[in-house]
Amino acid sequence: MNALADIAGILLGGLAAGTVLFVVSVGLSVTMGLMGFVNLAHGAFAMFGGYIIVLAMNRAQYGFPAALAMGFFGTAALSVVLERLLYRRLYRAGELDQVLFTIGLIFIFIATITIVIGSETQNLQLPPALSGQLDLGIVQYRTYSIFLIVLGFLIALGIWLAFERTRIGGQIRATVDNRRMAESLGIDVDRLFTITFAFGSGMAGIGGGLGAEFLGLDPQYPLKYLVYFLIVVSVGGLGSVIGVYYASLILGVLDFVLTLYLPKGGTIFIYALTILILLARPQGLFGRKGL
Amino acid sequence: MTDIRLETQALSRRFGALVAVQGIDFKLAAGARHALIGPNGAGKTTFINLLTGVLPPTRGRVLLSGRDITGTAQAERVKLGIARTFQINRLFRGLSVLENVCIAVSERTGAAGTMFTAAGRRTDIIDESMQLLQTFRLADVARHRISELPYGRQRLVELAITIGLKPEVLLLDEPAAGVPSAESHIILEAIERLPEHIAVLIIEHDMDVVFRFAHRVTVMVSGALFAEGTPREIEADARVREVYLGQAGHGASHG
Amino acid sequence: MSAAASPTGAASAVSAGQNPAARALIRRHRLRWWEALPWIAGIAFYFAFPDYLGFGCDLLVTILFALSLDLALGYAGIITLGHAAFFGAGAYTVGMLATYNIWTEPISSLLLAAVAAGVIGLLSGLVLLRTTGLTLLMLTLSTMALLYEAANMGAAYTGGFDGLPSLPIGPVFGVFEFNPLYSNTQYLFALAVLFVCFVFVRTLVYSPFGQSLTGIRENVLRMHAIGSPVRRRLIVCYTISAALAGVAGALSAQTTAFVNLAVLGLDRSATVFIVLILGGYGRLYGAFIGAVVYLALEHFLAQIYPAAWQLGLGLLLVLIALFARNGILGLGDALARRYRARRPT
Amino acid sequence: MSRRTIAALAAAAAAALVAGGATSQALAQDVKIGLILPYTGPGAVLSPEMDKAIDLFQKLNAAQIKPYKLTIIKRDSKAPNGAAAKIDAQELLTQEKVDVLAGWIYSPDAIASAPVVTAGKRLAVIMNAGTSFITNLSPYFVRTSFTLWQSSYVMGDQAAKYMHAKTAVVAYTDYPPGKDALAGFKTAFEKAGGKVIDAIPAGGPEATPDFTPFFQRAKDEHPDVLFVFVPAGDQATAVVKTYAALGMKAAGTKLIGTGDIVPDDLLQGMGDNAVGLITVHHYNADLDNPQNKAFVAAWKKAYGPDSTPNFTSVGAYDGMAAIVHALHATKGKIDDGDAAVKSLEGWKFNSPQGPIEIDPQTRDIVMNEYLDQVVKGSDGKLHEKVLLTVHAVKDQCKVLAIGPCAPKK
Repeated sequence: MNALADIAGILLGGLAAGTVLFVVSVGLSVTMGLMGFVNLAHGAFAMFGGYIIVLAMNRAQYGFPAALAMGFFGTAALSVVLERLLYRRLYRAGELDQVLFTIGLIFIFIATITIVIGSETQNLQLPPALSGQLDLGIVQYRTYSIFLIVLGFLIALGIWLAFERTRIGGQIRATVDNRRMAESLGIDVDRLFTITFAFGSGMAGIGGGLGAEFLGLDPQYPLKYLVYFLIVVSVGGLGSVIGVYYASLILGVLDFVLTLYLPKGGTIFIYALTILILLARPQGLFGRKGL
Repeated sequence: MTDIRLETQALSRRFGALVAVQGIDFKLAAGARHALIGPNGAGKTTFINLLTGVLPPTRGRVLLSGRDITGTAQAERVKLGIARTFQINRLFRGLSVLENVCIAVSERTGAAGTMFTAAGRRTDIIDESMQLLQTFRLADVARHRISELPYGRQRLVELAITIGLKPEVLLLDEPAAGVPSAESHIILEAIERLPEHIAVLIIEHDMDVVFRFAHRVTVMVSGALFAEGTPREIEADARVREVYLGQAGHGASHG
Repeated sequence: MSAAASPTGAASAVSAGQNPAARALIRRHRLRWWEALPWIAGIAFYFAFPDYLGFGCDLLVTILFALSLDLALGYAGIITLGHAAFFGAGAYTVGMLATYNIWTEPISSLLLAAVAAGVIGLLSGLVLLRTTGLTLLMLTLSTMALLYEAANMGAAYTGGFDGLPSLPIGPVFGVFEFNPLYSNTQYLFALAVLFVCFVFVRTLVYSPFGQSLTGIRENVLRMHAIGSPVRRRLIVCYTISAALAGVAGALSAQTTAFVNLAVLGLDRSATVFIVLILGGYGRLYGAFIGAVVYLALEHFLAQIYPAAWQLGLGLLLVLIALFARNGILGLGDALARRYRARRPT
Repeated sequence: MSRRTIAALAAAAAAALVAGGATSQALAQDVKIGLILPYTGPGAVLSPEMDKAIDLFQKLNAAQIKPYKLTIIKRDSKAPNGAAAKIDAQELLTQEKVDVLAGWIYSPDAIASAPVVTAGKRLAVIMNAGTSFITNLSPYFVRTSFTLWQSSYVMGDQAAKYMHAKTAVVAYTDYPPGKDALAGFKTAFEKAGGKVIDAIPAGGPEATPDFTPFFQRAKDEHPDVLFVFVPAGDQATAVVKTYAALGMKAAGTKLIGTGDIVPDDLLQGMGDNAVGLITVHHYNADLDNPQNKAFVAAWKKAYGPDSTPNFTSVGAYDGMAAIVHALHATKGKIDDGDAAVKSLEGWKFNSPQGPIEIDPQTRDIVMNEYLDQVVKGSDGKLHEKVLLTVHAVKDQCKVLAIGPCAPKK
């Protein structure tokens, strides 16, 4: 019974952590898959959304759901502006210029947040309903983690359905598979990208807010967790929602188990595993095409 | 003279369920001028990729002058004398025309491995490259970047590079593709001026080119050999007309 | 045989010599007058700013590190965010040898560091260089992270985050001591090392080997099609680049008499990456320009207002990426080309 | 005649002017203090706190500082890789010709600067960096901040004696301060008859990990206390959150730690989760002594009612006090490093954190450690209640001469 509870605890903890990774990274995966655009600044959008959400709750006393919505739309709006004004110019540019550009964006975000809001960390004050413990029969576990897992599953399911069922989803899949073909079929790839970019950034924004409970939220955020986002995306496979979902959950649980049973240098295994997976499948676990 | 340069035996390649190339037995004699025609998706380019070692075959063998090279890597085959051009230009767009050829020549001569003498000191390589450019009438643009050339002349550079490798067997994948007809004659002349001893296999849609250039024609349909013969025979072949020339109507009208 | 004419001695030599393209190619590796400027500046700095030599050492180390990256990233097009792995390997080689009083002679230590870093470069290159693009980026990144974690686990030997204090570095040629307060010796030593490494790299990139690296960057498929052993070339290049990065790391350990985990950090990889692309990659002097501009900006903006530094840098990077493809030198080329275009009219 | 008198007058006037100039010079001798702090990078959060404290000290003690005039020259030590801090030290000494060095938030920066400090022969006051053996690296280092050995050792001792804990699990950030905290706690706790059943390295200093798995592991081991060290900052907040969220209190495991897990400036943000936590530290903003009352009051007046000084501020405040003492003791000849250091050996001072002293042997601070409990005050705000005070605590790492802490021969 106790063993069962342990396993349950591990799974719940890991899945919760993984879910945060997923919500933040899913947009990155799709946009990268679509345009092959190396957007290292994705974490900056997550941070931006996170700040909207946390500040909306702490300073303007909005409710959690309302704040999440604001985080999503606020970030999406910002991303559309940046996409139209700046990103667009670099679609045909080399990876290096894209990397340079997005690193530059990160710095701008960090500096702006530091100047406007300050370098101190922001705390997410959870609504009472979500704080504390929840009894699942076999195990008592923190309510918020369970909430995250469920929410993450619903989001994944929703995006997946949108991908498989809707016309836009179909177009996205087609474009990820073969951009030139898609364009010759008359798919407006640029418009498609703007939409997915906005949506993905919005998702990242929500992720930033949801994750603040675990990861904290301060101006250094986009750099702190960049590597994790990239690992998830590359291991999951570009443009594959399912891939990112599984990759995130696997990474979450694995990280959890390792830190639990061999806290010393557990992270080494994470990196080693990433290397092995990418060597075995350069296109990622669920990637349809090379990166 | 039946001195066979390149030969394939039951050469096959499948991609999952799709069979791209199926049991092809094919011979290319020294000095041959051989055209490979067939409708789109007949597997012509895949066939070339199997010959050059870009793809490994799922079945069958490739022989170069009687020697089995089925397992030999692409780079090795080039050293053994198989060179190709691509359907779409694959050039060093950022570099000058001369450099494009120089890089190829210094690979052939093995100079490309040397680290501590400046490329500029290898005047032998530069001279040879210039010679090539002159024979392809590219000397005047030698200094231009590829990206500054019209497509037709880029195709010429593509050819010059492959010739720079001094191949025994030359595989031309639609050399005139995408070249405005005004310029295409430059390409054809260049092809006609190729050294006789080289065995040339050319994939081509344009029947003018085929009839003007080829001594033998092989027709490939849905991955398999369909017919082979002289241009006249092929043109006369009713079945071929039906599956192929029928589609490329104007070619027939020329005959 | 008509077309594939082999070189026919004098006649063709003349014909080639006459052609401007050939002449350009023949002369490209020759020294130009302005190539002396960096070194004149380097020596002038020594006399002009005797109180800034510590900063000067930092600058020289950064240039060397960026130069090593330029070889891999700029010439061979190997996109890596993990180059600090080799910088750190070199730094720790010197650091550990010195701390445990095994070996403190600076020049031979540099060579040992180069070997150590080179070996790591070779081994990782053998495995990683089968991939490209984001996969390669992630693999290099993870390799570096792996080393970082390892160094942290072995904190008992590496000193971990606190580092290895007060490294005893032997005098250069057994004569010139490193004075902790005045970095004169360190600076001249670093300048000399940079010069040697630069000459090496310069020779390399103008050699046929370097030419073929450029070919690989420009079009891998074509290189395969002309029978180039692409992978072997990349591995060789990556190993050399790693060794040079190792020297840079070793040099930083010697000039600061200190090593800690930061030498293996993403921070350092990202910085050198920025420095190089800022200056312009694949053109030798990008490393110099980039390092000078970056460090100068950092120095002055950070003094005005800390956050201003990041903001300014960010804006600069974005502008460079948007309007000056291939860095500051790229911008220079573009302007030059425009000027040439105008001239005839 | 007249011309001569004029000349004489002029000469006299000139002389008077010169003399006047000279005397006024003597009245306000300019003393340059080189301050090395990270204004960019991860440490950027902490530096403003120290700057505030330094400014505040000068406001509050203008009288004591006279006749000297303090000029503070700030340099950014950037990311904690040592290099930048070392260059700062060099340039401050060689360009700015400063009389005193001070600052250092991160230990690696202080460690890297050590050779420069030694060669520069100037007093160098460490205002934060906490790795024990730093003061052994240069005879000119004097520390007014703390070492992790001081708070964690006392915590280990009191966990057994005051809280009667038998078993403990330690979770620490995997970098030197964390390792010191672990060593200090373990040594004292086990000496006092307790048993540390597990020590969990919980991620690095730069990124906040998800503490759930670490605490899950601790929870499953059912210790009496969970001793945690993390860098004071967002990690602290996350620790308190996770402890509450996992319901460990109910499971009978008390969360304890050094004061770093309940820094004064973050305390209010932690909410009720923090209530009841027991920690040991050398400072909290609620300390009841006249110096602290004045200090906190002045602080709130200067920087707003919601802002609070914390232990980093006090480290800087005491550092300034030390410099001013040395200044007077050396009659302004503070640029004579040896004399300056000598004047501080055994120096006593009534700091906001209570009485402190500089240990003449180690040049390290000797201070009180307070066993605090977080309580909710009548004002609805959270406060630290001192349960007991341990007086004149030395850096135990040096007392026990462990590893590099053993004084160099």
